[in-house]
Amino acid sequence: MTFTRGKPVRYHEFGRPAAILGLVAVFGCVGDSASRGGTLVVSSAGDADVLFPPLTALAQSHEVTDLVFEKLAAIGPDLNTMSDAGWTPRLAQSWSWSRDSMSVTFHLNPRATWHDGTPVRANDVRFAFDLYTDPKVHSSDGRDIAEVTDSVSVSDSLTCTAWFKRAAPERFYTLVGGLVPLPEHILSKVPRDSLLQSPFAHAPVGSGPYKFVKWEPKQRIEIAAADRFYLGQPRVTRVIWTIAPELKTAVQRVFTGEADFIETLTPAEASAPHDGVRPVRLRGNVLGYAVFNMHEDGTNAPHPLFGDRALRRALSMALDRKTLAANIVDTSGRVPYGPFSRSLWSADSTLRQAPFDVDAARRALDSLGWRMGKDSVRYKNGKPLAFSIVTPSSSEIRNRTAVVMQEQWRQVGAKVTAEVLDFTAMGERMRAKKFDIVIMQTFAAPSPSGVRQAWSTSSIGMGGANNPGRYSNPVVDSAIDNALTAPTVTAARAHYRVAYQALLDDAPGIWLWEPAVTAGASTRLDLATLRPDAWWTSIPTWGVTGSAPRGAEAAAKKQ
Amino acid sequence: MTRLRPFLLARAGHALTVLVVIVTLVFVLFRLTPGDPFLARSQEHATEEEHAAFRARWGYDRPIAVQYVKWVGNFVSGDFGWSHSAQRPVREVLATAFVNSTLLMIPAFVLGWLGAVALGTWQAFRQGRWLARASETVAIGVLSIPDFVMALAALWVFAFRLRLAPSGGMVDVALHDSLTLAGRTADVVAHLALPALTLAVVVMFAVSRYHRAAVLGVLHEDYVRTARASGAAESDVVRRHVLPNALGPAIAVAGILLPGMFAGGVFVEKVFAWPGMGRTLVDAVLGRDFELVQAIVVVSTVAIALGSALADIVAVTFNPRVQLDT
Amino acid sequence: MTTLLDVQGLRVSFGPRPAVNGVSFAIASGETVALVGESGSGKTTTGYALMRLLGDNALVQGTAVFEGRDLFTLPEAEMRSLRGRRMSIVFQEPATALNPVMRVGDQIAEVARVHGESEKAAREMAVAMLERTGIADPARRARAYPHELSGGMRQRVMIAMALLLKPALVIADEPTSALDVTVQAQILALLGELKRESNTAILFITHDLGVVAQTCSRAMVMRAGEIVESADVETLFSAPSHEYTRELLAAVPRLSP
Amino acid sequence: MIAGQAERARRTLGGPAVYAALAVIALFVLVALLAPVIAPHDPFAQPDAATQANLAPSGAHLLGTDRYSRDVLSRLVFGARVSLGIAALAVGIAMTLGTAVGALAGYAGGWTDRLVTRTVDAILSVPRVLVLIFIVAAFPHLSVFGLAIMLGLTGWPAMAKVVRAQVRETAAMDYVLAARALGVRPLGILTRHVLPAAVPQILVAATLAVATVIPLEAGLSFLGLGVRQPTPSWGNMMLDGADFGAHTWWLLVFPGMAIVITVLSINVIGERLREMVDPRVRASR
Repeated sequence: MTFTRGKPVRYHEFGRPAAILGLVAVFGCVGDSASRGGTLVVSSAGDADVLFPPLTALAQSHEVTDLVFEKLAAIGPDLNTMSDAGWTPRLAQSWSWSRDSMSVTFHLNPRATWHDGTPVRANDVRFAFDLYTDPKVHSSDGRDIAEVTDSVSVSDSLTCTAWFKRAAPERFYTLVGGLVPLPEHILSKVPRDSLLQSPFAHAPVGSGPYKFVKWEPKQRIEIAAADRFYLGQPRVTRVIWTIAPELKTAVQRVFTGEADFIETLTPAEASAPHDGVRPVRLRGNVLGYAVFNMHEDGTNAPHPLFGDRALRRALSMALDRKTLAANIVDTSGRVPYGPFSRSLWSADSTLRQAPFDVDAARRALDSLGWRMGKDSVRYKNGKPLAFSIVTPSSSEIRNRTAVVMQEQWRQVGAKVTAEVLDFTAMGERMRAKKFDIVIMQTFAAPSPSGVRQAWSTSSIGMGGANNPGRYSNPVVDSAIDNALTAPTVTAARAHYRVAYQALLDDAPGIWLWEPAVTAGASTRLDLATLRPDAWWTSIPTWGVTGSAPRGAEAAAKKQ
Repeated sequence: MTRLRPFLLARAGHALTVLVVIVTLVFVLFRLTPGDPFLARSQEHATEEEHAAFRARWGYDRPIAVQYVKWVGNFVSGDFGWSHSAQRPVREVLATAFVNSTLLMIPAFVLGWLGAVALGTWQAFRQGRWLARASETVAIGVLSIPDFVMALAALWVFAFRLRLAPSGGMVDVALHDSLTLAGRTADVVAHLALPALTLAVVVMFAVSRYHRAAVLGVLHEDYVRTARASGAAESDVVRRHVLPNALGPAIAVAGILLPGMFAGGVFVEKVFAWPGMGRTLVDAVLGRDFELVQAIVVVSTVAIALGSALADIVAVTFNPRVQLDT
Repeated sequence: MTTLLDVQGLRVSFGPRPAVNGVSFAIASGETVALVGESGSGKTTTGYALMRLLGDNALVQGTAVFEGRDLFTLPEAEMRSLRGRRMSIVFQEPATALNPVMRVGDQIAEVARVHGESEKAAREMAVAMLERTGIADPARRARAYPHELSGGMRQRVMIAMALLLKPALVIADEPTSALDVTVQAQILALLGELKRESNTAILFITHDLGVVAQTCSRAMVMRAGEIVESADVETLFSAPSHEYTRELLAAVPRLSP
Repeated sequence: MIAGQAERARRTLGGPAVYAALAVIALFVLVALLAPVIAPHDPFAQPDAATQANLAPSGAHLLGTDRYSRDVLSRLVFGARVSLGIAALAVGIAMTLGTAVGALAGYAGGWTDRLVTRTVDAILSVPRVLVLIFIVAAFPHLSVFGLAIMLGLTGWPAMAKVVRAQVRETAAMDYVLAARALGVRPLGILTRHVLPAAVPQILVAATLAVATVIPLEAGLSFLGLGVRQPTPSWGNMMLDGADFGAHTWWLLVFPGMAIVITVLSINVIGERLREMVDPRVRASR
């Protein structure tokens, strides 16, 4: 019935009912008509920030908003971003391109309604576009949309047209993948600079398969199947995120049977046996990489250490990324093929990479003038080979990465400090560009264009994660620009390949791991095929009774 | 209770001074530390202009003195501000955290305190016998276990191995709403059990030592002998003569301990994922959530002052001889 | 006169050395007997032993037959029903022997209450008793706390407690030595008066031979745990037979006959 | 009646228990001082993070390895250095400051005393954990050294209170008056006559302060706010090991035991010291 879900056998073993359990057993079932039949409990490490799609930053929030809101169309399983091929109709029943393909007209599903019963209308699409692209809103998706889209016009209540600015190959993906239509009748009166403070940001009204039910901060978020969803009722009737303050606690809840699904297990957790929980491989889209700061703290002078390409390459060779990846994320230890996630269509497994070779690394360091000192640290002109790695304290996976890197580099004579910073300090340091190495983690969007934000000259000064090391290489810049404007996938691929290889050779960063994430799922779950970049999008199709109903639940049903 | 009034007035004045000093100190110091709520929240894709717009929108770009005056004005008029780390009104965040903490701390404290009085009294009466001595040794042992270690052990044994209690949180998220009132109460009690008992054990052994010493002091007093000589039963002796005279230290400790638990419970809150004040404070400080931190500081300081004043008042009602020391 | 209390071979020890070593004596109903000796002679221990107020670490031997029953073999519950009702004790220090956090009226009433009187009856008895001890405005004084009363008044309260239920025996353990001389006389007079009213026997434990001469008919002299001389008061004062008694008398020059 | 009990009390806390506690502390201090000699492995070395991580205790690694394949025993040994070092430094600072302030207030009396007492009481009324969490969270770059200083700076008021009480008592003694009458200067009286009398009390307070600081440091490190990786402290080892899903009990049990045994030993010694120093405690036993 409650927390004994995980182990029905034990429940009976302790027949002498312990005080705590007995209490719930006696009172808990009185009048309890609910079974957990259609309910899915997802264990989440950390709370959502806001449930307002234009301003949602955290993955936890996206899991909710993606199920509460519906976009015009959904990307296909092949994650094609270069055209609308493979995309399936959602809010829009169909769409048609103008002859010059500079505009696309969407025909909305007439049965689509907001969860308050109001029909979804073309005006809502136009309203959402205006809101996303309003500079007062500060939506990063909005910025991308505005870059390719000029405006949205409405021809009738169910028809609207998006007008593109230029023939960017990914314009359909950028617009439709980014824009979430919003209810104009609710949001039109909210001032654009106070959207985060509006009730809507905590209790959204969407048009997706699930309607928002409640959000108890730091405890749970609950959504339930919408009354009449125009694309068919979901099998899972209720989804609840139970919020733990940190990853380990969240994982615990799945092992104790208090929750059904956790997104990430560490290799140790995944390999330890647990009743009622099975590890599930997710095709991840996560990429972890270390970024060298190319310049001296906050100035435009070259970085005293990492201004030197040979040193960057030597340090790359000293890292055993296979071991690192195996320890941190995934027993199979997947090392990236290059500066991209292998889930992208532009992925290329044939690039040249510096090998892991400690001896070669040592020789390279020797030849660069870094001589081993008595204290097992290398020196050059009296200066030690010392630097720090910065990671945010909120990311356990990156902190652990830094610990392993620190030790591996110590083996070749580098004195490395790991600085674990809270969000604030991290933000401050990134802004001021005061760091030696920072470890980044991206959840690759389906589009390979992320490489531009990460490494192109034009991204410098765009803040935060955009090219934090201020790397600038004309070869890379032009290859990326060519790829972004290439008309065909084949052409784009060739350009991306040039950019990737240039990055690998120049080593402005080290691409560390690309986990095949192992999730933990209760054996009562019947999982469908999971989308590699967003496992939660398939939740409506999951089954939650499973083959082994729990003792407690069976007891509840008998009542 | 006439002798209480001047005492309470003096106490209030004293507490107010402390409050103003602490609140001002925290306000200034916290705003001088690097960072602000914006940077704490969105480091990844934000530009300088957005940051500037944010600071202007919330007035963080103005001189600290101006911000302080404005904050005091708002606070006094009941507007506690906006919590950027929780994206909710501070009042709401604080109320939730406070209620949650109260739900955990009060039962834990009451249980622990009563246990302490019972244990301490028993130990004093059985002074020197092997069981009492053994229990005193156990007390020192238990007091040597940090609360988070004890919490981890309880979690491991009772939640993880034996599955006798849930591992954390406040309710069974899937079932809670569909239960009857009795069921919901039982659900909360079940989730409360491990963290509350852990804290209760800590409180019990911490307070029992003071209480045991106090009872020992009273036990050899002549009036206890008088009571016995007049034929009072042992239970009467304890209830009417020993306890009223011996409870002073236990009450005084309570006044200090209880407000402290609201913040000091953070370790146990962390282990059992209980969304109380301690965790809220840590999140608020890490998130540079100026308004929320200020509000927590005010509430804690007031609670602390109230706690010790209340303890004094209770002590006075128990013991007419107590001198009220302002 | 009938024998109220008959003590035979009382020995009390806390360790290897006995504090009371084979004491035997008897007290008749209504009689006032003094137990005299220096501090440490074992007289207070004797009194406490009779009330069974010594701690677990005291080893008590011998018999003490009170109203036909041996006090030392009675079950604790029966002993409790005797205390306060049939036998009671007045302590030396009224300042500490009264519970500081209880109103004195409640403390007096408690004696009646624990022996089965209703709360209300007990309260009335307490006020009446206070009045008999000569305290003015007894209803108001009953609501006072001990620290609000003078030493003499506190001792009156103690006596009120001891005599409330008209016990057959009161052990008065140096009841006046903590008081100044004028008050002493009043308290002694009060004790004598109340005793006559209820025909109570008193075992008067004291080191003050002056007090003995005023109040007692018979005296026993104790030294190092033993009774060295026992005689009626005139005999004792005129012709002390034991060396120790003579020393005691010599130490009190104003009382020489 | 009292004598026998005192005897028994001495047997409870005195004798074997105290000797055992002293032996434990001596051992741990020795281990901390000789860490590089004693530790079987480099506490930072990760021999093979892929295949040697989370190994259960065995002949090769007596207490197993952690999630990065580091030797737990070696980290425990170096952790003793960090945890005990922090405690020693923090209590040292608290003791110095507390003695200075307490002596000043107690000896000067008057408004100095009132001001100090008021301030100390106000500081003491705010839970120390609250203050520390605030400081440590607001200043994330605190080094191990900085952490120790912060623990010391928040620990002095309790010490000052003890010293002040003792100094006031002693200052009223006849021999102090006599010294004053002989024209000894205040500072001389304070250091030669008054403070020495307070030394036993200070020692007791310091011992018990150690028993407070160790769990405090461990707790902060357990919250992730204290000592940071890769430096081992007993508290952050527990944080790292608190992963029930991985079934790695040795990562939790050994540092946990180290903390509990240390604090227990110090408490036993502290209680005994207090008994020896404080006649009231002695009498009530």
